Amino acid sequence: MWSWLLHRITGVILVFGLLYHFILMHFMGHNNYSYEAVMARLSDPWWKVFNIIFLLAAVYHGFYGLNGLVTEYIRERPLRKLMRYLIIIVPMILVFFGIKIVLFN
Amino acid sequence: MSKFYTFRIKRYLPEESPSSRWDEFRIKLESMERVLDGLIKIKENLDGTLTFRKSCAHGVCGSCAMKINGLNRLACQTLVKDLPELIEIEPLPSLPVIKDLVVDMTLFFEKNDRVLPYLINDDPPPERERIQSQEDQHKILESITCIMCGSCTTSCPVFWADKEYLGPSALLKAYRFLFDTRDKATDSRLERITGEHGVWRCHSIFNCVEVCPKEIDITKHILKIKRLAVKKGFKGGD
Amino acid sequence: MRYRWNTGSLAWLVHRITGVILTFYLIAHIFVLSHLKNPSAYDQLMNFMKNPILKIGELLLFAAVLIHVFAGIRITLLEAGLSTKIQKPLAYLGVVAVAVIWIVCGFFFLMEVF
Amino acid sequence: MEINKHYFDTVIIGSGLAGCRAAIECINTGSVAVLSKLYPTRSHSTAAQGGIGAALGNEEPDSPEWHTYDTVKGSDFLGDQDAIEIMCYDAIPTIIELEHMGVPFSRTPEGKIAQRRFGGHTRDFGAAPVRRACYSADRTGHAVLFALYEQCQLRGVRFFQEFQVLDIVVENNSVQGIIAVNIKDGSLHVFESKAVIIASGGYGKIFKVTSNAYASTGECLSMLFRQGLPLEDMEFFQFHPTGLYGLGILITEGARGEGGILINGKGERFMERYAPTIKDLAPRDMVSRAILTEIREGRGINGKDYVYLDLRHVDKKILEERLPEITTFSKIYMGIDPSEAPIPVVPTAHYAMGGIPTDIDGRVLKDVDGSVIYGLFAAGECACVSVHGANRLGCNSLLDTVVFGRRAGKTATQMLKDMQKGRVKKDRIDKTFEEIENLRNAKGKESIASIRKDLQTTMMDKCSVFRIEKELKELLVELEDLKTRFKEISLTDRSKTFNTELLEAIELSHMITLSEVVAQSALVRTESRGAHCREDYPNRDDENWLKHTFAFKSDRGITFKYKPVKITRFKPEERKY
Repeated sequence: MWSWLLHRITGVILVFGLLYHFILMHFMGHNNYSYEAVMARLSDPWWKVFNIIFLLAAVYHGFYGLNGLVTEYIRERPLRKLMRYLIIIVPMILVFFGIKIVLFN
Repeated sequence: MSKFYTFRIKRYLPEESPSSRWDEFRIKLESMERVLDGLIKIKENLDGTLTFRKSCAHGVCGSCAMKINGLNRLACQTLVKDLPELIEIEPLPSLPVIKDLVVDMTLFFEKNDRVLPYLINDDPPPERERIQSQEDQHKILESITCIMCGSCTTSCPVFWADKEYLGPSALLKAYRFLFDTRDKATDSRLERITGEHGVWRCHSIFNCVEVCPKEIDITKHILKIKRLAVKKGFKGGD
Repeated sequence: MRYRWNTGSLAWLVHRITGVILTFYLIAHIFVLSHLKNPSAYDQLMNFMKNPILKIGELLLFAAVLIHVFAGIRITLLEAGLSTKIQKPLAYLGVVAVAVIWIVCGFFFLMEVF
Repeated sequence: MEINKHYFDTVIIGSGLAGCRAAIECINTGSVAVLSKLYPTRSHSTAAQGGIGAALGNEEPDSPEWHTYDTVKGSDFLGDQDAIEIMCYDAIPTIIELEHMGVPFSRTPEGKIAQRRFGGHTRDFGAAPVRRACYSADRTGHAVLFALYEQCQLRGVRFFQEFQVLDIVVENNSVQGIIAVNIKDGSLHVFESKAVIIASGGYGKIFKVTSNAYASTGECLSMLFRQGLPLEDMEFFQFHPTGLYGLGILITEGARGEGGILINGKGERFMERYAPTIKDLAPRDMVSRAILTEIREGRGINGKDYVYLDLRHVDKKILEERLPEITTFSKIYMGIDPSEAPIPVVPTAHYAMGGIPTDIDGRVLKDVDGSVIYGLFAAGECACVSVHGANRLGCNSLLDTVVFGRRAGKTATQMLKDMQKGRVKKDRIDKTFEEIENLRNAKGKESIASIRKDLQTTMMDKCSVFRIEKELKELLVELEDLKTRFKEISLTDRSKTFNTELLEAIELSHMITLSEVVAQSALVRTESRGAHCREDYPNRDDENWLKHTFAFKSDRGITFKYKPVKITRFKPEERKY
């Protein structure tokens, strides 16, 4: 139940996160997504927090969805098992890289 | 007023051929006659080997569910006047076909058995009936009209792909007891239906609602189960 | 005959498909960003992204996001207890919202390029 | 030929209310198998709409004594009063028990089981209508059947669904078991057992216009009859007054219980003339006759062969809440919204009062002297206890099934330890196998459909509500002809897998036998009583006919014996409402 509920919660977070992300990165003109602008924003710790939550929510939401597809569509047991591993490992790698950029760039 | 209709029927006669074929029959029917009447006329006059289930013929037993013009319906409750001249009939999707329009419902009923489909209350029964307010009885009123025809579960795209999914019918049955004030097995029942292939696999697709011959809003009931599980802080699988 | 589509099943299908697309995009997105080590590489990418064809691609991606978001809002509202009687109007409303937002935003979006 | 053998302590034929209720009783002491030719929840009990009678007194004062009186009077004094008394007093604990098992009854504002008016149910021995029918909207049978089936599942009853019974083996005065075919693959199965409970339901399909399901063909009755066992009171077949015109689909008496009235072509509420006290809520036999009399005398709607059931004045909320099913039926099948237009109705063949004679504990009788077949039981519509006599009251059919299903089950369990395991002999199996193979390969020139159609039409024309000697005699000649034609049938489906054509052939052969019994019984009873209305003998004749008919098969066709009616409290009187 919790994983399902979290999927919904992350969904709601993403709606707001994406709104912000899109406004900032696509509609506010070039100055907003130049390297310098991005870096400047990232130096603010609140931005780091926002980005990390956004990242985690996106990754969780996406991979929970994929997990559902595996549950529903993949019948062959070995393949299913492999996919299950991938669904745990790939997001972990993504989160690792993601956090690395946010924190250390 | 009578009119000619063409029944295009998907046939499968395992003792004749391992593959299925399409047969066409042209018959005259009154406008108020049902698809079931058409099938019976074909069996009586044109092809005695045509096989389908039937019993009550007025939509209460659930025997004659089949796919008619791309939708699961009861043949006894579908009037030909509401259909085009070409009526295409197939067995219920996604269940093994035994013969012609007869499918093997074993899997469907097994799902039902998994949700503890009976009232459980081990308290010593009172001398008279258990009291239940009209309001509480109304909570299950819609769910008890289910006739288990199988239209809903076999219309569900999730069930088509995932045969382990409980499906709308079994979940509706679970609802019928979860929300019956006389039942005491809420937790064990929730445990049965919140597994990986349980209630969370419902994606509110509403195919089941579209086809239910008893017009039960099945999705509404499943959503209520989800909210109940959340309210109970239920820790079952996902 | 194919099983007949209806509002709910179509909404579910596009929700699914866009979801898968977005998840794979997310993987690519994070992967690419994480390999930008210096400002010049970043700016190079940004300039590359100004290519009109890629801009249109981005616009399509934006459409996928909008579709997924509104389909998700519909499902979440229903799950939160909104009457299932309005599931169809909700879906139509979602279609309208997606279309309006996409066209309006797409206009601003393309202004940047041309 | 491969034979699958099974052993169960008790084998129950039929998974309707009576079968499931009996199974719940029997599972406590031994293994139970329930055979059904449909999936269990498809049994025709599910179509019962209006209610189940019990003098709970939840809505207004009531007593089982009044219930007994009403039932006796409803039966036109042919019901056995000891059995009726048991049923009406047992009704209360039985309904309470059903409620505890989970039946979702409709409720009163205080949360008790709701009750409504029904035909023939009165207070103070006929003074005025009383609310006695416990109901679950207009899906009472469905609600009760599901609850009982669910309890069977909980208790571990084995169901053999889509098994058609071919023979009930009675030898040496005791039951040995049954032979059945698995419809799915055509394989033969032999069930040996200590006890067999027949709960196979009615046989309304012998009539053209009926509320009964396609599956209600009554083959089990005929199987016993062909072995020389009697069938009781077969001339009494109830026609429900309100079947949808042209289709026979049932419109519950509850519709009139909630205030619906019948009107004729002149717009008159004609039941006022036939039953001044309780009007539209008179027993079914009287209402059916009244409707047909109106039609015969040219007062049908526009002179045609139907009348109207008018629900327009009934509160829309009541229609929605208590009669949703019949509202839907009218809309789907007639295109009529009952709150805006009256429903065209006509009597429809509904319920067999007669059947396999049993004692009050469900044991099957082999003769009028009360001797029984060891280990063989019957309950429900297929049985004749007799609590319904010449005419059943509404709401008493569901009650009959659960009360006597339970009693039959109880008696069976009590007797289990003294009973021997049955043995079905090989030659009997061979004979059954041969019969079914012959049918499957039948290459005559007659089609099943045409024989069945002729049978149903002629039964409807000559043996339904009104009967007369001349027509009954003609009918018997026609039945002889149909029997000859049946020997010449041809099947097109020769497969073993789900051969419904073969099943229909088996059913048809039994339907012809039953029709013969019904027609003969109707011919010999030269009086009018309850549902049996002889135009040439319009009066009830207690002097000669206050007795049950037992029909036996003999070399000379059908012979009759008679059994006196048990009269305990209520002496026969003129039946007026």
